[in-house]
Amino acid sequence: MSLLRSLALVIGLLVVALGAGSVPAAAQNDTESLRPLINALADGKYKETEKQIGDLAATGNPVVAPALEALSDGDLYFRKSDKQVFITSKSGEGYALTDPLTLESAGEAGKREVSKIKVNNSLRRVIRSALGSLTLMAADPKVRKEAAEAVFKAKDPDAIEGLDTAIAKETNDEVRLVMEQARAAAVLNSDRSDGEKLEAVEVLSSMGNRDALSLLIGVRDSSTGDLQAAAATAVKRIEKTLALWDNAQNIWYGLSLGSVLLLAAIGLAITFGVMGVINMAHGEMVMIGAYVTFMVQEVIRNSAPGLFDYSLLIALPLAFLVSGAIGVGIERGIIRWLYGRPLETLLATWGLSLILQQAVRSLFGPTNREVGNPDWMSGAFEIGQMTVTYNRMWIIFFALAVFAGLMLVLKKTPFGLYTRAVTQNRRMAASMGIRTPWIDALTFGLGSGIAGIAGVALSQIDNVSPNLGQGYIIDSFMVVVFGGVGNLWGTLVGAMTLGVVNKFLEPYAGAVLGKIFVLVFIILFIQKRPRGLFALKGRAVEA
Amino acid sequence: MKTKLTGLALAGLMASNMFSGAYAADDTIKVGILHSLSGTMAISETTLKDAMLMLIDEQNKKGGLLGKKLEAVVVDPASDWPLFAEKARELIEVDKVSAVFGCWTSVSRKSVLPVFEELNSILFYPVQYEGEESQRNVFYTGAAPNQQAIPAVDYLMENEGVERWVLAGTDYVYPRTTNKILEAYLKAKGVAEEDIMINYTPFGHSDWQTIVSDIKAFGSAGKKTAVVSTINGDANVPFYKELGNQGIKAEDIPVVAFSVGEEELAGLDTGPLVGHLAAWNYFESADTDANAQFIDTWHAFIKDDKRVTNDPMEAHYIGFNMWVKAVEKAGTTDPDAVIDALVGVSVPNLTGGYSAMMPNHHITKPVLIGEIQADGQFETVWETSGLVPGDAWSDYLEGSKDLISDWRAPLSCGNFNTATGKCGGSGS
Amino acid sequence: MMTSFLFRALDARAGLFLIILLALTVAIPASNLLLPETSPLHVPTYAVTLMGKYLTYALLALSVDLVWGYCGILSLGHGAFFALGGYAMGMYLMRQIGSRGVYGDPLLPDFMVFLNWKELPWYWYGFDMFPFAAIMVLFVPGLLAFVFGWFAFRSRVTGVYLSIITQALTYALLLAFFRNDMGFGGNNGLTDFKDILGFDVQADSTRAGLFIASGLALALCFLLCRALTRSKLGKVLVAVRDAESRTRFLGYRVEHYKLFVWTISAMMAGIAGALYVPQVGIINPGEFSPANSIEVVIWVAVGGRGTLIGPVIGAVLVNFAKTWFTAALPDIWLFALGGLFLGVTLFLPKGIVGTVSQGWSALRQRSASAAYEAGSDEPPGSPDAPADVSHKRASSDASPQPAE
Amino acid sequence: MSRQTSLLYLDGVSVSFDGFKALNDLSLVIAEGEMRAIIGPNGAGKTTMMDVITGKTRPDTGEVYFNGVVDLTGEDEAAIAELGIGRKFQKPTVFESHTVWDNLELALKAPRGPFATLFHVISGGEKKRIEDLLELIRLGDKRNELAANLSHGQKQWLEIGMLLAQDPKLLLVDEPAAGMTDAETAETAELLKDIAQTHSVVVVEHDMTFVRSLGVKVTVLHEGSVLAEGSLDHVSADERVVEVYLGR
Repeated sequence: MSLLRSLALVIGLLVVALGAGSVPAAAQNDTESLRPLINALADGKYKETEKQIGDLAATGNPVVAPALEALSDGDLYFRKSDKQVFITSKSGEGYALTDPLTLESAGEAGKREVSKIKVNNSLRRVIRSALGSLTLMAADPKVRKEAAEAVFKAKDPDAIEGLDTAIAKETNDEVRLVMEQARAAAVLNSDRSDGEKLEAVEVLSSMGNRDALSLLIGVRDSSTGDLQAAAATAVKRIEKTLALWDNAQNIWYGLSLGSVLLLAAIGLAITFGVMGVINMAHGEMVMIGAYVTFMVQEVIRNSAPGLFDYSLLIALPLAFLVSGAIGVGIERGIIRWLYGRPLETLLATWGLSLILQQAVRSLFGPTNREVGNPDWMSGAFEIGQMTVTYNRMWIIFFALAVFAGLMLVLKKTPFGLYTRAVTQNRRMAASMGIRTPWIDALTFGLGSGIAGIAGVALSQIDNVSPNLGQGYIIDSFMVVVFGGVGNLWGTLVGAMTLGVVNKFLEPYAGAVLGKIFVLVFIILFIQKRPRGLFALKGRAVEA
Repeated sequence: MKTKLTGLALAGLMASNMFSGAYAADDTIKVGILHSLSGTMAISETTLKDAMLMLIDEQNKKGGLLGKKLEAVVVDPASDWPLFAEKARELIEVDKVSAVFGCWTSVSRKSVLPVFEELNSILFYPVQYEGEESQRNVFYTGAAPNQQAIPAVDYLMENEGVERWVLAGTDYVYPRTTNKILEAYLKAKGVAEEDIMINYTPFGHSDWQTIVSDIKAFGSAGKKTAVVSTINGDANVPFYKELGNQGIKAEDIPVVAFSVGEEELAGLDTGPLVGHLAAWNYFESADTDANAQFIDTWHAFIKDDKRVTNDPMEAHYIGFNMWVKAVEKAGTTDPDAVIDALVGVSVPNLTGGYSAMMPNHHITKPVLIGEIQADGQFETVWETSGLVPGDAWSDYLEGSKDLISDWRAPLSCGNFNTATGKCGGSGS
Repeated sequence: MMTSFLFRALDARAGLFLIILLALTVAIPASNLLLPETSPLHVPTYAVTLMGKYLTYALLALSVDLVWGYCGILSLGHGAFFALGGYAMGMYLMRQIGSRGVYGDPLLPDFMVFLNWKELPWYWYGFDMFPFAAIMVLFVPGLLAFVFGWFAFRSRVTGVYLSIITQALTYALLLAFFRNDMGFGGNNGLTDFKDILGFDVQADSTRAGLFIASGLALALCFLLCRALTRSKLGKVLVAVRDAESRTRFLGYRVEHYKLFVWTISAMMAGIAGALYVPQVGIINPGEFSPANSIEVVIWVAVGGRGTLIGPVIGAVLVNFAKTWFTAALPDIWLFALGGLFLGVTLFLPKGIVGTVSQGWSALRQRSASAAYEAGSDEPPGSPDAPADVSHKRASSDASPQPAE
Repeated sequence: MSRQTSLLYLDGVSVSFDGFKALNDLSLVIAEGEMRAIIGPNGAGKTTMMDVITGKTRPDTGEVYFNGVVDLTGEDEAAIAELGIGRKFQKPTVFESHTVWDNLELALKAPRGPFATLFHVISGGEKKRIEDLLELIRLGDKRNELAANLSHGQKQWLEIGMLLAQDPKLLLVDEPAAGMTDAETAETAELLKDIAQTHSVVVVEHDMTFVRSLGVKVTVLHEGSVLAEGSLDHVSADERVVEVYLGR
């Protein structure tokens, strides 16, 4: 990702350079005059590096931007022999060198010939603000916006003039707004007049997010008179809106937690809810799904890195098939001997879950396996003052899609019809020519397969380790039972209810107590409705 | 009746098993390895078992110890704390091991403590812990709070100008104590009560949305904010994933962790986490010959070039070498002799210096602060100029500020009260 | 009345079991204390403690079997009562440490000192007295079971719903006891005990004493369960297990019966926990973990549900296997244990004792019917001395599984 | 007949499950010592009516009184059984893992509390009573058999025996002849008539021959309410009854 961004930046800069290239010779000279400044980076500790970055930024020449970007990413090295600084990228055993100013290739170097120029957080911060001021005039509005955001965070009074120029030239409204906000932040941090600061407070007040709040609180606590009053009013206003948004955020978090619970529980709603098998190995089916995702990504990483963004889509059917096949195997090998003895399925599947955990541990090792997030599962976007992370959002959609798909299969396909027939009246179904053993095996396979695809989704937010399944099994049973055994809608509503309740309790009670309260709530709720949320009524209950 | 027969057969089987250990060969020196290979802690502890096997293997290649081969006895306490005590007893009483290397969680150590005391054996404990303990039979090769937490906070204060602190941890004794110490320390440094937020989560917590957004909110009060994380192993991956996704950058709100090492990062895409920090006494990236050799040996032993090394492995490396040296010095594996011989032993560590065993059974270590890199390694950005001796009793806790520990004669006391001049805590 | 109640409990089979149990209870500590270590019959202290632990597990399994095997209440949360009993004992042992803790505080346990607690929380009062702690061992699990059961059985929560809320109960307690703010030592729990009733917990003689206490407790509770299950109350329980609503229509208040046996069972589990703690030397919230409770159910199933000897044998066998496997096959022992569970389920559906006694009575029936045909025998058993319930259950293939 | 003088009094009872009206404004009165047969097609509400009387199902509306004064809608199954209403189920439900003897002993009228049963020792009188019942239901030689091993008809009889052991004032008997041979059916009818000498009985039955052999007043249920009442001949002549039974 950062590679992509730096590439965009480089292209943007090249465009700037070309656009400004009316006097190429002079530019060339300018560029070369920067070289000593850049090579100076090879020497010195963090404190000195910080100064050197300041010097580079002070030139105001965008040509130094790629070098700074590389420094921030840890790609800037110097050659030990002559202390020349290069942008590097891995190439075989050594590094490919790029000239930091001309961006032309400068040959290769072995691992031991070059040395990295170290950076730490505070340096990265300095670089970010330096880059911000340097790229305010870039051609790509995206780069300009990012630059303005960086300047906003830096709150550097020296950037005000640059911002003024940039704002005057800016054609894109969105970018200009960000620039104005950045200017306001810088003004508040400067020793400009209170009048100007009051305007700045106004700008930030309408910005209305946490960043603005953070700045305004600073102003409120350090100023006097009108300015303080204005800041205080703005702070109050923002806090009020944020409090409202907090509720929306809690609901969102609750739905997100609920969707995770739903994914974890929905396979169990079939194997346990519909078939009555107390399936303690359910969690392991989820775990196997996650490991399938790991395997798929491993293959992709080694042989087709370009497909990485599609890895989850490839993993989904595979996880379904692998977990489903294992499920069918379990049903044929073990469960089918135990129908009519539901409690013994508990014993057998518990044994099975131990075996599966150990098998995965022996095969893949006990440590966490890395399952990466594709680009579209990473990061977040904002709705108003609410942060929505992509992975959570996709998981909510995915959980609902799985639920809908499953409903469709059970209600609209012959297989679903047979399944319902068999679970309701096995003998009758058999006498009508339905091959009940196959339906049993396939239903169990379906439940396990769905657990497998849940594993694909959970691999995106949790550890992929042999313990993955154990973390979800109890919650899954709670959800199915709370919703009402045998009712898929109950599972959906149950999962979402528990998720939202949990997330509303958490800010007040803390994560631990919140969870305890949810459990107590389940216990009490079952007293009120001994057969769950969506209980079957009437004579059917006795059947 | 059959039941009777079953019962008798069972008893017989049991007895035969119990005794079998006693007849084992006597021409080896046995070393017990007490790390969970299954259950929740297997994820961290299995690596240490392998590291120990490697160290023992290497020592045997060098000709063993006192002319005998070393023999590893591996048991699986299965992340079940009472089972740790049972297995420790089995190792010492049945297998007659000379020393035990093991435990990870505080509770497992607490569980085996009385056993080691009763049967007078030796335990090497390789993990950073909360301190407040010094036992004659235990040697603490991991970091005490003053070797990890306090330097990390100092670093953040001085180099990053942090003024507002989130102390986030898993709700158990190590984070609780560490945070207590840090809270006292921060207040002593003039940090106001409202600038400290303390948050605890259950083990294996996986839904971090609320807490991360709380941290974000806490961080928007106009002061530079940092998170000090004592979140336990397993919960870290989802925590960091959430941090990355919610866009908390190290440049804005750095997170410094005490339980996140190379092993934990191996399960993560560290791209979005670059710049977050960890405080340890060893990083795999340490640029020394001893470390390069250690890593090569490890890769050869485990037959996987991608496996990382981490701080507790180094602690076992140091502890094992100390034990070897002490046994050679004492000329016997007799626990009393070895315990006495251990104090003062100094062996090279992997970061280019020497670590020595202190009279309080803690060791001297350098403290390193590292930043997470995109390749899953840490880059040392700061380190103590010298070695820091482990302090068993924190100076920042009321109950323990007067206590010291010195197991040398004549004091020979783990909780000597300097105020009252008596051994046995602060009360009597 | 009481004597006849207890007398009823004894028949040849139960008597034999008790004799073996009591013999072991005496012989093992005696061999440990009296025989020299070189003697081939010497039982090492390690083994005494280990077997003492098995006995407490057996008692816990017995308590689960009483509600599950005889009343059809599948508890997936009995570990909670066990742990509560254990905590009550642990609190007593903590208070006994007195000023011998590392901080030497005469009143506060170490973990409170180091978390800067200033005074003892009110619920720790009284635990310095053994009789009080002993009462609490029964009272706390009993009260929790009573309250929980009173609500659950009155609301007619049955089957998996009940099982899952028992699991929720123990899970909630697990989380609660994890919290350091609760004042029970958080995840570390209570440990580093010094002495019990004035005896050093690490002394061989104390360990032998605890072993004997565990054996006696198991024997007594076995007798009690035996008496309960063979009384008319026991018949009502089995009736409830097999056809709950039919029992109601006969006029029995099923919820009272369930509550009664549930509370007794919880108290037995509490005793088991109290005896367990001084022998293993630690009690911590891990004991509340739902997985532990599920394991107890598995011990019962392996041994034979609905028989009283079964759970004892199951608990000892499975835990022995665990001890053995974790040392002999540390890397793959879960395969062995998981395989054992699978094997028992598939091939010994009635558990070990159930299968054995089924085979036994089939054999006896064959010889009995041969004798009957010869016209020399009356049908076995008579109404005055009804044969063992479990025995009969096991002897019939058609015996229905209780509705879950 | 007024509520006060009746043994069982149902007035305006309605029950619905998820919109389906199982009972619809049902009214029924049974007098002390009366034997009543209730017939009706499947789904007429016979079993639901039994459920309402025995406390298993709470009516949505309506009154149910026993002995003229006791409001049954406020009581649970156990209390109602203790009041003296015994019920035999459609599908014979006996305690299969108990012996015939134990089944009867459990049903025998005696204190029902847990502590009473815990210390209960069977008395001579109780033994005699059980012996008598065994005689009556002709299972004397099966006393030590497990109930699970009985034939279907024997289970029906055992359940009737258990009903009698309870010594209730009112017996609710749901399809006692189901699954019996003709001879068994006739014997069952005789048995019920014997019982009716000393108890009030409500019999629900499909088998018209059986109902005829009882020779008692008949109530016809249809769609949850009473369609007709009177002697069997009387109701058989009712056009609506004929239509309900045959008209579909």
